Amino acid sequence: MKPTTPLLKVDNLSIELPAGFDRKYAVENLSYTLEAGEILCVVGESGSGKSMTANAIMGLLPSYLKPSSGRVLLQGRDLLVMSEAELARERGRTVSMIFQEPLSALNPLMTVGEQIAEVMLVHGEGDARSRDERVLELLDYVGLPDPASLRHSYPFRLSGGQRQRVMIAMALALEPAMLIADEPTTALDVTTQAQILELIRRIQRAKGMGVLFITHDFGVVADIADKVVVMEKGLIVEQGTADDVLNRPQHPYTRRLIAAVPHPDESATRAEAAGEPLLEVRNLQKTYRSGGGLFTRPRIVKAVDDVSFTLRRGETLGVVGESGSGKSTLGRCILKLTDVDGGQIRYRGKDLVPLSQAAFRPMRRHLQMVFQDPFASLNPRHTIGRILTDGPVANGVPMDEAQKKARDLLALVGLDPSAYDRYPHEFSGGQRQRVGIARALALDPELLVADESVSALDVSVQAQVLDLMQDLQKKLDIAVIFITHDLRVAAEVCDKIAVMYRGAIVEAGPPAEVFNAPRHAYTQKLIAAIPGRHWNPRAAVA
Amino acid sequence: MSFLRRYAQNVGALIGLAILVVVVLVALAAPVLYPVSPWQGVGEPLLGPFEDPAYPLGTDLLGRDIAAGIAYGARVSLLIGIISTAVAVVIGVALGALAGFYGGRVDDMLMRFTEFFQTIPAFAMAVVLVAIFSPNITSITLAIAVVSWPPVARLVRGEFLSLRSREFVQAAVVVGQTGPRIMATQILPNAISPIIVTASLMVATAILTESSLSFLGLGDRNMMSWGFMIGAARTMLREAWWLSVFPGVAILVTVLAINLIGEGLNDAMNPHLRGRKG
Amino acid sequence: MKTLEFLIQRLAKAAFVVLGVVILNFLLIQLAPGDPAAVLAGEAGAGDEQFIAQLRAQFGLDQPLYVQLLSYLQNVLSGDLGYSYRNQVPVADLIMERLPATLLLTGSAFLFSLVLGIVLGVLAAYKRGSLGDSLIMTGALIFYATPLFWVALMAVLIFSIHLDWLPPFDMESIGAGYTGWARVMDIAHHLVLPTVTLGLFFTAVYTRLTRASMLEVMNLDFVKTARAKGVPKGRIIRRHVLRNAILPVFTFASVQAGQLVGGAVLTETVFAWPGIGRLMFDALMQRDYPVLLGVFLVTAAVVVLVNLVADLLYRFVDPRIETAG
Amino acid sequence: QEKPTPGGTLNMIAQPEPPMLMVGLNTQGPTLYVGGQIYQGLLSYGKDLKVLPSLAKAWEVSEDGLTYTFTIQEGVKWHDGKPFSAEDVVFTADKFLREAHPRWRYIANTYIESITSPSPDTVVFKLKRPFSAFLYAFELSSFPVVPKHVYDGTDYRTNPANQTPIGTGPFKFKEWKRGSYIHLVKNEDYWKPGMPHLDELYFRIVPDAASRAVAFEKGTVDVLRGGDVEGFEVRRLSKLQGVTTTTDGWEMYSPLVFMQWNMRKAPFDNKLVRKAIMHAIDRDFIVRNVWFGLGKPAVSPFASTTRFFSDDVSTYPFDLAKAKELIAQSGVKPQEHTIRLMPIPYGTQWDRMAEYVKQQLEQLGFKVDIRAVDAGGWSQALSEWDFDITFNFTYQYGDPALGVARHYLSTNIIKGTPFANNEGYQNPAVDELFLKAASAVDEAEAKAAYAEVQKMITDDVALGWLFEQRNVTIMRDKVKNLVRTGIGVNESMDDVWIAK
Ligand SMILES: Nc1ncnc2c1ncn2[C@@H]1O[C@H](COP(=O)(O)OP(=O)(O)OP(=O)(O)O)[C@@H](O)[C@H]1O
Ligand SMILES: Nc1ncnc2c1ncn2[C@@H]1O[C@H](COP(=O)(O)OP(=O)(O)OP(=O)(O)O)[C@@H](O)[C@H]1O
Ligand SMILES: [Mg+2]
Ligand SMILES: [Mg+2]
Repeated sequence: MKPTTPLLKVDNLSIELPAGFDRKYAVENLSYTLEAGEILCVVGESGSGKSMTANAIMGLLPSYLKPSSGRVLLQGRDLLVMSEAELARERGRTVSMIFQEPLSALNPLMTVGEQIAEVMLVHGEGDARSRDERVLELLDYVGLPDPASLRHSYPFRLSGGQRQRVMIAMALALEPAMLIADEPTTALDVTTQAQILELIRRIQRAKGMGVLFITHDFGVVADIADKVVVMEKGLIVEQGTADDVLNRPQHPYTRRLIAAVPHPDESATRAEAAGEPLLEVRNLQKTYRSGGGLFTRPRIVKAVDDVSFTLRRGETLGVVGESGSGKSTLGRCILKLTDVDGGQIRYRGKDLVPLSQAAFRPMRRHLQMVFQDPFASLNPRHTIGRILTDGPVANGVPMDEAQKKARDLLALVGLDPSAYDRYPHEFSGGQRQRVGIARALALDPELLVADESVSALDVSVQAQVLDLMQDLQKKLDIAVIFITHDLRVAAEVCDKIAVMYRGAIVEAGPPAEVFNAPRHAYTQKLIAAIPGRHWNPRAAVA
Repeated sequence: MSFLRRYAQNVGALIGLAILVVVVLVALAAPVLYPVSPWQGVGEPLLGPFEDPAYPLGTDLLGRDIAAGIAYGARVSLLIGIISTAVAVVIGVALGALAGFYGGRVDDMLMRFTEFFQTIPAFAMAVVLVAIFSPNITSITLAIAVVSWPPVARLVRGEFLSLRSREFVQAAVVVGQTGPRIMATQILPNAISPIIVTASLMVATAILTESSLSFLGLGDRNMMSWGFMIGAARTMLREAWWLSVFPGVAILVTVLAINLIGEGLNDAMNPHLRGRKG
Repeated sequence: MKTLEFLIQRLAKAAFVVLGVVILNFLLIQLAPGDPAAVLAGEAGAGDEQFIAQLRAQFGLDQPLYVQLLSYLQNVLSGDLGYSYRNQVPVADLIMERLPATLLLTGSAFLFSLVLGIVLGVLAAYKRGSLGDSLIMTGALIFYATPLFWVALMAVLIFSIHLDWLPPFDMESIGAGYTGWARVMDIAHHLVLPTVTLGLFFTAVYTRLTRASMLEVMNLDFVKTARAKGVPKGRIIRRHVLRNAILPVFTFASVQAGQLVGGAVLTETVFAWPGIGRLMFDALMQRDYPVLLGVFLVTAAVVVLVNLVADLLYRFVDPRIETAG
Repeated sequence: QEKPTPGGTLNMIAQPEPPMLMVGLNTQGPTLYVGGQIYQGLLSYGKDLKVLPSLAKAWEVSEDGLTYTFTIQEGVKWHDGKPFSAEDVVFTADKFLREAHPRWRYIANTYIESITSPSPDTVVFKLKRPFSAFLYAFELSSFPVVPKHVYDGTDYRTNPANQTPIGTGPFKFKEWKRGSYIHLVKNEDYWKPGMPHLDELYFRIVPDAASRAVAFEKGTVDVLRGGDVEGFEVRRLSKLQGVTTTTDGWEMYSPLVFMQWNMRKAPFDNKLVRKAIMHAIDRDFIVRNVWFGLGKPAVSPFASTTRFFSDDVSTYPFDLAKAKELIAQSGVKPQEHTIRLMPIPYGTQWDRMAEYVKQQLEQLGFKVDIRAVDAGGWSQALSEWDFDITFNFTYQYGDPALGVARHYLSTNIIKGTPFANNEGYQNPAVDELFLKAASAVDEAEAKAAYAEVQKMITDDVALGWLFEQRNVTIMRDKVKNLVRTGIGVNESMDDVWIAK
């Protein structure tokens, strides 16, 4: 029997932004409903207002942001008119929330058990004994090992996935009717993400909860959503059942987003690059040692363990693997940003390992890098022009020549010439990443290491940047080492894929081979965990 | 510029700036306002404030004009405050930058060295330095600088440590810039705002330290300073309160103003802290 | 185990730092003009060359510098801080006689300023934007900008002379012969003014720091989590914000502990407090170098020790430390 | 005279804290103040500088002025119970002070032929030549009698007994809490019957001058010695109810303050410049405004309170015009000279005086740079003759031969001490006259020579005499009999009592 009042009804909600922001409303005229037992996914690009709605429901907006109109009805009662004390009573009891960053969302100085028990404590639920029992029960329920000892642990001892499980346990403590999850898996590895998604879905089914799930990943939507709300710049552009929105998107914005979802092109085969090897890595070793003292053994991490591969001109090698598998370290070793413990890195036959920094510096121009974070990789105090000319000038190119080159590069990466005199903060993430690429190209490199170069970007922007990179690579015949944790992306752009696991390359080969016939157990697990594998976005927008 | 606008939104910071401007003007205009040396007795000894309109803040026991002393004292306080801070900042930035950028053994060595200085109480050290090199404006300025650089070094080291692993610094390495160049052009400009904020507060502290030194009789005897005026008159607090109250207020107001400015700079330079003020 | 190892490492480091301080100071003092023997001769009311030569030989000042340094270090390592030139008593005795007074003064000023500073800072942060906040922060700003000696003078003028509530100087009523509890109360009574005077500046520092730290922590994600759990505001402040916010204040305070001794030079002068701050100043003025070096050595040792204790405490309060090392 | 009430505690201030209480090794003011209650001199001197008995009850000088015979008191015991005897005096004179006391060493080596003790209660000094001031060399600061059984054969300076002094005085050492107080208690075995009246003495250490005034005001201490508080406080405190003040008790020392300049250097090598400076300084102003009237402008190198003072000297009244004229005559271009003025680091009044002198010298056109130094720097610079101009003062010690001559004798131009002829003054006639006066057996002869000397020195302006200090002792009315002799509060306080 369907209840007459929906679990959650957001009715015409608008939240005004203070003066001086890029737009007037953070969210405008939002309306949607969530029924018990349903998962409603809110998708959209960064800044589209997804978190804002969630925070408005929980009454967690910063003090200077106030909903200017509308109602948020939870089981028929308007949350927006409740006092802080009344709201506090509802939070955790009728509606709970979990957040994106599992580390910072837990109090570092309280044990996880205490933090879970606190929910019950502040709502006057049970006595100390019963709460303890409930904590154990919850920890067990969310699939954490050894609850009896784990509850005395501090959050920093837990892995990201475990912390997120603790958050979920906390949210479930009082069996609320509704759960809000704000990008709960974005910070996690794909394999962990798959487990957490599975957990949420399981609980939701078992308890008949309503879940408001915020994500920017259509793959995740495809895996769990019953209903979907698509947001753009504070407005809802499309909503409907998951099937409708995913497979028959109507609004152009939705279509564009879906088209940009990376998806391995399983049919395409690529020509083997031939010719002289540009870079040969042989038995590379890199071990981090940290801590350790008189009585304790140091923490030893074999970040790169006996890695070998060959790269030719114009070739793209995808390096994939989960967090901590040593991908970045490999990239850093090749660029001599860190010392190497053993092995060889032969560039055009010359071993780079024994070179001193000073001896290597003149060679740096051939080996360049595109960084992950478009915000952090550009010096905020320098103009784009300065950023682009610094490299050539450091390599002895005269200033005027470097400037001319910089302007050419701006055109090459599709930026306006006026960008030359502007500062990084005046650009969007995608534009900044173009600057980053231009900087790497300014020195006419032969090898480019791209470490998670598109991970921080929204899918639509990510697609554009990937296109640009592929374009330029063909044009300039550069070899690329493309580091990513997203197999889908790697499969889309690379000629070869190397899967790293605990510092070693466990499997390598052309994308189709790796995808369709993974040999190593780890690769198999990785591929199984890709969200939305059974959904083909290409078909949806075809 | 949005920095100026942000700064201007802070009422306290504006008041501080206004006060400091007045103090600076008084310091600059001292020789015009009071052409006779502030050491020269000009009136009856020990005139109270407003007893003689020519000496609105009164005179001391040698008949010297307190108002003139305060005007000239502003020069000394500001001079010592600014120069000692500048020297301390230069030392601190140099050592902190080297330690933070190169890390490892260089860092260890420099930080140990810094620790030596931090383990000795700053004021005690300043007293010893000034006494040993006999009090004059140079030794006082240097002594204050020598005891105030360690916090700067630590701050800069921290900044450099975190900035050097930032991607834009890595990018500079990758394009082949040399270490010193990276430090100077990539990292330093990004570490400058906490340095400026700290420096502004150090000026305030330096003024206090100078006055404390003077109070202990370790001031420059040829320079009229506020601390000296208080130190010289402290035993007469009950007979001639104006001798120590006016310079005391001058120190308080100036240091307060500089602190307000420092806070204003801090808020304006670190936008992420905005919205904190009630 | 880990704590023991940490302790040993830190003690070694502490010893190294103290040794460094000793050498640094020793060399520094050599730069001073003014020969201790000449000063003593002058002080003795007269003096001729023979007298001064006698003194020089007695103090070993006729030895080359490195010999003096080595023999000083040797003595220090064997626990001997030397003889006071001026007082002709072992430096260690002089310092030990004075150290408790300074520890009492700085210790109580430290506690006073820390407790009051944290309470005020928490109040201000809790009532951010209110009149109370403004009053607290204005007060903090003013005490932050007022010279210590000036506060001392004013405090004596008001509380001792005009109101006659508190004794203006000395550590206890001399010759009163109090014992036991009466003596404790007597000392406590004498302690009030110096403590408050010395502590006010630091109170201002800690107030500001606590408030800033509280506000920073209030912006952190886990506070939002706590709110999302339905934890009431008071409890959030107490259980979540305070503990996290106070750690940096403690760290800062422990690093700053040494600065209190610097402030003690002034406070002890004004309040006739028989501590080592005063001893240091007198020793400096009289070129009584063994005493000066001894005071610095002891101060450095105390500071290093305070930092060490703070670090140890930190390890108990903050569970993250152990692995971070 | 009232009848003394026995008992009670007297609270005083020791400022600055003395390094030790052993008067034989240290003759600083506070050492004498505290140590004077423990140790005693052989003689003492009245306010009129009449010689008084102390540990010697009688003395005799031979006709030729070459033999001095002292008879010592009977029944005197050291604080450790050992009897005091003439042997102790011989040891003190011949061994201890000869080694440890520069002033006595000079006298002993210059004048004394032998010191003997023919019987247990007599000591005989035989001189090589007559020395008219000899009887004035036996006061506490010049001749504290020390126990032979404690010191003989030891290294005097490192003898542990220095920390627990043993004397013959009315009070015994009890406790010294450094930085806090020194506690002396009644000597029950004191040799004057029925004395001392007081039970206990406390000497407080209060480093801050303002606090010392408060201490007196609040009754924490009963006595302020000259110099314990600043001049203007003296004025205020002496007006309080139940407070008595006196300037007596400094006759033996009569400190005289002067500017000391380095006559080896320009412009002070020029007599006209020195005269000009003397005219440029208003000594009345200094006494009135810097020292709050606690002094008397000086006209001669001899204090007006002493026996051989003469006012028939060259005087230098305040006259800026005259001063400028003299400068013009001297041919010195003042703007070419930067004079380093080094104040003696004894407190704020000395600093104010330096500022005043600077101001006056600048009016003559000199550039003046005040070099602040601490006690160490001051005595070093002075001892090494590395100074331009500074302040200094001298104690007269009852006789010019003891207190005054040392600053002017060319034989006393010795490096290494701040209290000699550091200015570098040389005048053979002056040397001769001082010598003549010192060995004169006839007082009139001495007087004539000293009058001549004063005339010569003032005309040469060897030093810039400023004023005679008038130190004020401030005490509560209830403190009786405190200042009785010419050495004031350094005198044994055996007869001091407190009215109930
Ligand atoms: N604390 C805040 N103060 C002011 N404006 C804010 C604040 N938080 C977000 N905004 C603005 O509100 C709008 C919506 O932000 P919101 O955080 O809801 O986006 P989002 O869709 O969750 O993005 P993301 O995927 O990056 O988390 C943005 O324009 C953002 O700039
Ligand atoms: N500077 C360092 N010191 C010590 N250990 C390090 C350091 N940098 C990385 N590591 C460790 O080396 C291992 C590999 O790290 P790396 O950054 O190469 O992984 P990654 O594959 O790039 O991971 P992510 O996807 O999270 O970027 C990890 O276990 C990491 O903890
Ligand atoms: Mg969000
Ligand atoms: Mg990485």
